[in-house]
Amino acid sequence: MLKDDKLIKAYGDTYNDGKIQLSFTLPIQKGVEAEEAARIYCSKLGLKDIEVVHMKDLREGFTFFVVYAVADVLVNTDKINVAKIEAEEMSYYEINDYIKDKIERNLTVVGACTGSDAHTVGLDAILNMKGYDGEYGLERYPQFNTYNMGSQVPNEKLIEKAVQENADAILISQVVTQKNIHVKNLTEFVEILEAEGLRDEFILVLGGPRISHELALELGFDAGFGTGTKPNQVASYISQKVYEKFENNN
Amino acid sequence: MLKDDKLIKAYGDTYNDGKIQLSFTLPIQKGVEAEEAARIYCSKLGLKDIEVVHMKDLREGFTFFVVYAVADVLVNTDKINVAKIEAEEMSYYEINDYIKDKIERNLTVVGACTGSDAHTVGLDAILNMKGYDGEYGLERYPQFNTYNMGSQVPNEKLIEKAVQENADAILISQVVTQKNIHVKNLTEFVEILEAEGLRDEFILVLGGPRISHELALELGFDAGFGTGTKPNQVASYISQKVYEKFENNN
Amino acid sequence: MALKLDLDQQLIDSCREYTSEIADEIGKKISKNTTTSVERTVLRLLGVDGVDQHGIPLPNVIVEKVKEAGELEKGISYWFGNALLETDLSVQSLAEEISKDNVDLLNIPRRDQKEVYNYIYNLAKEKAAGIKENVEKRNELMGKYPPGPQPWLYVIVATGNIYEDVKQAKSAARQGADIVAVIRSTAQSLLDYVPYGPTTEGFGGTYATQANFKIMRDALDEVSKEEGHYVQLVNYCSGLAMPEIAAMGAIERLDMMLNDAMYGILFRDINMKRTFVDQYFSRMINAYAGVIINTGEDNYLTTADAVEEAHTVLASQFINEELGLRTGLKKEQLGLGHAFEINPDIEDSFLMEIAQAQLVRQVFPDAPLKYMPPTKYMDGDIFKGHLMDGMFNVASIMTDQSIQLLGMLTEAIHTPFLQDRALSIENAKHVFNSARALSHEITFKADGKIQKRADQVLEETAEILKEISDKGLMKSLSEGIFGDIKRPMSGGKGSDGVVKKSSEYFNPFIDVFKEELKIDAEGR
Amino acid sequence: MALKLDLDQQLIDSCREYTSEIADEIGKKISKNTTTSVERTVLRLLGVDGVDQHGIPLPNVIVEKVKEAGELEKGISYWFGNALLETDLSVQSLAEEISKDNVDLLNIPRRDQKEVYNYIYNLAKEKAAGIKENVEKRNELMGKYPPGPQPWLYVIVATGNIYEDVKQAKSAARQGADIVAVIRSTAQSLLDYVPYGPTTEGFGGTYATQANFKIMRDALDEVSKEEGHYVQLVNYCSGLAMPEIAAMGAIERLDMMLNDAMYGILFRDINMKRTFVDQYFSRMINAYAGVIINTGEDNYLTTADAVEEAHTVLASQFINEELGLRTGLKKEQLGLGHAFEINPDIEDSFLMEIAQAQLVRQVFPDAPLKYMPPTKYMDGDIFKGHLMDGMFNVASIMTDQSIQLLGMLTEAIHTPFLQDRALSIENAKHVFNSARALSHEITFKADGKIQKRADQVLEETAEILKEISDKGLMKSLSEGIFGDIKRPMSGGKGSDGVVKKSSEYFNPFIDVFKEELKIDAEGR
Ligand code: B12
Ligand code: B12
Ligand SMILES: Cc1ncc(COP(=O)(O)O)c(C=O)c1O
Ligand SMILES: Cc1ncc(COP(=O)(O)O)c(C=O)c1O
Repeated sequence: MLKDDKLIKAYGDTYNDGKIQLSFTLPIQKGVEAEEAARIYCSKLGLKDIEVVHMKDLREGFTFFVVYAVADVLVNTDKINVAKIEAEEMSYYEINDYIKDKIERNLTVVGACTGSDAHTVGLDAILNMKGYDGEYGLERYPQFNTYNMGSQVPNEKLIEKAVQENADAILISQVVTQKNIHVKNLTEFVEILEAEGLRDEFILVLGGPRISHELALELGFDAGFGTGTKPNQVASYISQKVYEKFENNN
Repeated sequence: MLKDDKLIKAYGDTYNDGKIQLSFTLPIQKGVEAEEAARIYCSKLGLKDIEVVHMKDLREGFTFFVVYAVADVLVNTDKINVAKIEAEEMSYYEINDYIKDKIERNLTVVGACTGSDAHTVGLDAILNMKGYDGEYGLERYPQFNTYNMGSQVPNEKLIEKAVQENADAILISQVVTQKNIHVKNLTEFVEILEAEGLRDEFILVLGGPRISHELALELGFDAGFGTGTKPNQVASYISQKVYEKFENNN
Repeated sequence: MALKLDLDQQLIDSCREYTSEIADEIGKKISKNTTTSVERTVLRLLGVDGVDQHGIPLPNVIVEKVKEAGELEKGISYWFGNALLETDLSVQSLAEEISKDNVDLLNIPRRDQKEVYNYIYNLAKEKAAGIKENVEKRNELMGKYPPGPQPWLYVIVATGNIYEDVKQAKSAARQGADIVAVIRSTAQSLLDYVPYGPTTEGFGGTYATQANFKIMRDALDEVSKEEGHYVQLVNYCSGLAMPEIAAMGAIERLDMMLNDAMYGILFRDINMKRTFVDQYFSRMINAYAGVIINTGEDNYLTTADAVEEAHTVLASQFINEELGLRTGLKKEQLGLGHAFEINPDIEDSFLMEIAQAQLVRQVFPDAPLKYMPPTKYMDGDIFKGHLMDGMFNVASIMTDQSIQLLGMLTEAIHTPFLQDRALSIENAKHVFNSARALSHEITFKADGKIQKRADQVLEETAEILKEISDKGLMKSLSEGIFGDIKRPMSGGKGSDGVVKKSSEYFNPFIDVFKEELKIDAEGR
Repeated sequence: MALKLDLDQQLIDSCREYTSEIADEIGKKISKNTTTSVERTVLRLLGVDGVDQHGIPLPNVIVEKVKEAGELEKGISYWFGNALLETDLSVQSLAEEISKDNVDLLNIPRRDQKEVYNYIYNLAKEKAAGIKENVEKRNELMGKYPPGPQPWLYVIVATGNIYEDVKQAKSAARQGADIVAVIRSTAQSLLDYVPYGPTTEGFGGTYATQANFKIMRDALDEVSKEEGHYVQLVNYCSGLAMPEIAAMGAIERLDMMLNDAMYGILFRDINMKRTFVDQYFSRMINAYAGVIINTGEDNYLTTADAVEEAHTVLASQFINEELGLRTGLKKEQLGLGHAFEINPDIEDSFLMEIAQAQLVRQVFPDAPLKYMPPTKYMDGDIFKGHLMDGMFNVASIMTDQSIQLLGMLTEAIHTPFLQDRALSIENAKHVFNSARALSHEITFKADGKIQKRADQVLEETAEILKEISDKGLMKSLSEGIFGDIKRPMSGGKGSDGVVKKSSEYFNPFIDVFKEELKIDAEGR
């Protein structure tokens, strides 16, 4: 098969051999039956050439498995459609100039870790002076008025603050995703905004290590930023989005 | 759900949450499309709640992924049917006594690493004096005549020797399984025996780290021994099997 | 323990002098005040348990009544003791009657202070004897089912459901874990009471309740016996109910407690005075109950940089040590915390980790140091994560650490799966076994990077402790001396629970514990 | 390199004395014989390439003809040189004409020995100059695109298909691999010729052919340039075609070669004399081509126990060193091999690994030691496997190893997947970077386990070398001194290729190399 084929599969050591690695635990006592159970479990996923290469007794009736197998399904790379943030990445200086030249006023952003989330490091990385990975945070930008409300902020309080400061954008960080708590929390946030007729007042930006742009859109946000986001990427997005809104309104 | 339920799934931290870990490489440039490709690939396996937690650029157009997901399929533990070696495990002394008492003659075994396989350590572990994991090898058993032909033995030569020594059992070790070379090799072995009408003359025992009893049966062997096999397990099996044959013939 | 670093002992001594001054300041604050939680703890130690018809714990109900009446400054012991004498009810019955408003503590005849004190002091002695039995029981079990060699393997369970936790804990214990910590539902620190009964719906962890303590203790005792290996149980003695949890732990024979002098202030924005008073009494209970405390310096490094702020960890350990010793904790009970959190992409970062770990080891030779794993630089690459945990284990065995909180390869992804924990135990056992004697085999070069780094951290520590002792700890905290976090001196949660003691105040347990722990007038 | 062990230098010196005696015995055998493969190599070095109509390589065709005529004892150089002079054909045309039976080497006029010698000697000098150009090119590239610091990251590719290998090699090189070895199709050692052309169907590896060498060299040169980091290429200079492969490597600018004095005897049952003669000439070529050789002591530990047989590894290294130096290899070209193969379940096994690695490091301070990863105790638990590879990397950086053959987490399962190799590179980079200066920071306790273990191994090594020097190496090998393997003195494969030299024998390349490498009469 050719390398530039559009139909791809996993690659172990031969093009499209489909080789993948799995590990999981089954609630079954270690033994030949357990090994067979692992094989059946994998075969129900449509896997082929299943090799249970390791079994470990975790006691209390649990067994851990490492498996190699062939996943004989294809991805058509021509048909991958993924929403992307439509903003050109600019530098600190470019962004400030852009806002000065095109929007001609300061932008205001309000950010928080909402609900019971107390992981402030990610939000701080975007908002605080210090910034992240060599990039200044939004507080440092002369063209941004930045309000960082910190951790465990109730949705209502955040909205109140955004209204009060006449914010252009609301930034939410969600790190804890256990039992999909973030989905619940974020859905509620958008519902309140909509109920109050405020949804279109703000650009809604979501961030966190388990957040994708896709998910953010699904939840009714305008953009989502994941692991490794740098402040200038967020600032680029917000300023271009505000300008776009401004253009549309004129 | 109850712990003693017969329908099981993977267990992460909640009974039957179905959580599994995967890793694989796709021939696609790292980026959001690649991440989506990984997600599509997993969803084609029927996986749910797919989280691509890590992506690494392997260069040359390859990306490595670590994924957690939910495998929402069930294994019915009541319906697991797995062939097991039907022999009671005996100790060195018990085996020798068993042969002396019940079979009343020495048993003869011939072993080899066949084809191009040069991995003798596993076969030696079973056959040589020294043995394995605290258990003596078959050479040490007074009731066994043991011939270890070593590595890279052609199938024909092994059969020749077995006939010559009037062996009770033929032991084959296969360690290299790349491109299923072992399957080819072992199938050929059984075909030769059958063609020569010798199949029922010998107990055929297969061993190696990627060998299961199941596979051995499929390939026409009488028993298969995998990782961690001890010599006494093999000796127990052979002696009981010979006795069974002997009984059947009388 | 091998002395591998040549440290300036004078500098270490002056660190302890500064810390002593710091502790003197705090001591004054502590001695003048009590808190609602301390008073609730007295009730718990006397035997009050259960909740009222609204689900509010009886200790809260009773203390609140007295507090509302503005009479808590005398101490709950007087009021409750008086009522016991007056009503002749059992401790628990009295508590229940009070909650049902059948007895009004403030509106019954008031006996003489002295008489009540004597009565309640004897009752306290009796109750304390019960705790001592637990200590003896622990010693007996530890003798019969000896725990493994140090570093001990410490794992967490965090399902939120005590019954699910039990499965995971037993599985880990049977695989060789020495210590199981039940992670608490997030921000339980902020609850000004202790939830009641067995619980199954925690968030990111399971509520610390007395029933949950008991369920887990029983499960681990069962495994300890079957595996011939005593498994220690840990929970969080932190937050607004800190001393109450100490009492519950003493009663249910927990073996270790996360218990830090400043964690609540810094990481939960709890009022300073409240925290210092609470930690004092809670530690005294832990001291008496033979519990090893685990301090929380690792938390500093989740926000601050581990290279730049290394000295704040050591400074905080000195403070935790001094405040701890003043509550009667023995050196062997001071599980001072630190962590392997330097950015591993820094060249020779491992050498800096070794420097820090060995420095701490030598400065606190008798402390059962608790070493926390890499978390900050863990990402979704579970294979690299497993390796980092391995390096952490190497650092530990190289520097004679005592309590090893095992890192999880999935740290950046989810709370531990059963298999993650199993792999971590395997990792630690592998490294510890194959390099068991490593720390005894090596010494560090006199002018090497490790020695220099340790010297530097020690010097910076002395400087900062001097600064704190000059300024006072409370003021320093308000200026953000630790973990980059600033806390107002009189702000924070729970300040309304701080009550100035009247001259008649007494707390019989403090007296009993002081006697038994032989704490002298200066609090040492 | 830090001297951490206090070793008995006298013992080391006597090891070298014994080895010198051992080498004298072998030297005598070598000087009396040539082999078909040595003669084929002469042809290759002169420029003969290609195959005949049956696909048989021309060097084989030509040497076979002379051998069949019983005239190889004079050396192929005479016959081929004579024909060149007589026919006036180019080297390659002559070779082709011979293969087509248009020229019969033995049935053309025979010129004077002296005249032919002079002619062919000059031709050899010219060809040697070509090899020198490769050395200069390598030096230039290494200067321009400097390789990383040692330990160098050495990875293998093993798909069996040279084009698939190229992808994997480039991917690894771009991730930071310093060295790429193309694993050879299994048992190529036993082929008494070198396959021809690009190949895509190897078994467990890819055939070593000149075309494959070139394809991979070009690919790596491309990456070296793009990444600014010279990537070294390795293949196997082993087996019945050992010297021919050395010649091909010299021509295609390979940088390293697996090339052991005894591997073929022990692990491929190749005749002893054949092996010793072949390794001599092959090493001379490697020496001249600036190639680092990798010896194969790691192989011993795949069958023998790494604790019990540690001294045989060191003894074999001494022998490989001495035989190597006598062929003109510089100490800096002696990549002596050893391995991290002690059962990790043994308490303090890691200390024993450190002892061995440091011992070897100090005994051979200038050698670019090649350290092989754990393989024997790897199983299907890839997570534990990754950790073991990490411990191996720690051992390496702690003891200043030079060439690190990266372990793969899937060692027990399959030949490396692309991702396995990537994880191994990540593992090594992580450990090496974070503990870069570790070896300079630590010393070992004078009477510690590490020191004692090293002393013990060194003592046992001296004993066994004495025994071998008394008995002779060939006899010792026949008795199973290494790797538990016994080989009959005159048995083994390829013995029919050994030819006693006549007094008129000459090999112009040996003379050229001896001059240039300044090898004196005694072969040092
Ligand atoms: C540090 C830390 C803590 C610290 C937090 C200190 C603080 N002030 O933030 C402390 C110790 C307090 C803590 C506590 C807990 N933690 Co915690 N913690 C972590 C840890 C180790 C690192 C997180 C971090 O700081 N990452 C660094 C930052 C820079 O990365 P980031 O958050 O991804 O941010 C980047 C992007 O995502 C993005 N981004 C993030 N937010 C935003 C917002 C916007 C608007 C934008 C544009 C971008 C953006 O940009 C940032 C820069 O690139 C992680 C594990 C790990 N290694 O990831 C666990 C982790 C997140 N914690 C976890 C848990 C469960 C807890 C607790 C609930 C445990 C407990 N029971 O007590 C508590 C409670 C916390 C709470 N109520 O929320 C789990 C979450 C599991 C899950 N998926 O749900 C993790 C994954 C650990 C684990 N495996 O169990 N934790
Ligand atoms: C040692 C070793 C070698 C040694 C072998 C020395 C020798 N004399 O045996 C040397 C260095 C020579 C070698 C060479 C090669 N090896 Co190798 N080798 C290994 C290694 C590291 C260990 C194998 C071993 O000894 N295991 C210990 C024994 C005791 O275990 P065991 O074989 O499983 O045996 C037990 C059971 O399986 C069972 N058993 C086994 N046989 C039998 C027979 C009977 C009758 C019974 C009843 C039971 C039984 O009982 C035994 C005791 O419990 C493995 C990797 C690994 N860690 O497993 C690679 C490995 C097996 N080798 C591999 C390869 C590819 C090769 C080469 C082809 C590489 C090359 N291109 O040159 C060569 C060629 C070998 C050949 N022609 O066969 C691959 C195989 C991949 C695959 N699945 O196909 C492996 C997995 C490494 C890898 N990841 O690439 N190898
Ligand atoms: C000393 C201490 N107490 C308590 C906690 C966490 O408990 P909570 O979330 O209830 O504050 C920690 C967390 O690491 C800690 O170190
Ligand atoms: C020195 C040496 N040569 C050659 C080989 C393998 O090559 P072959 O399989 O062709 O013998 C090895 C294997 O490790 C080796 O160490």
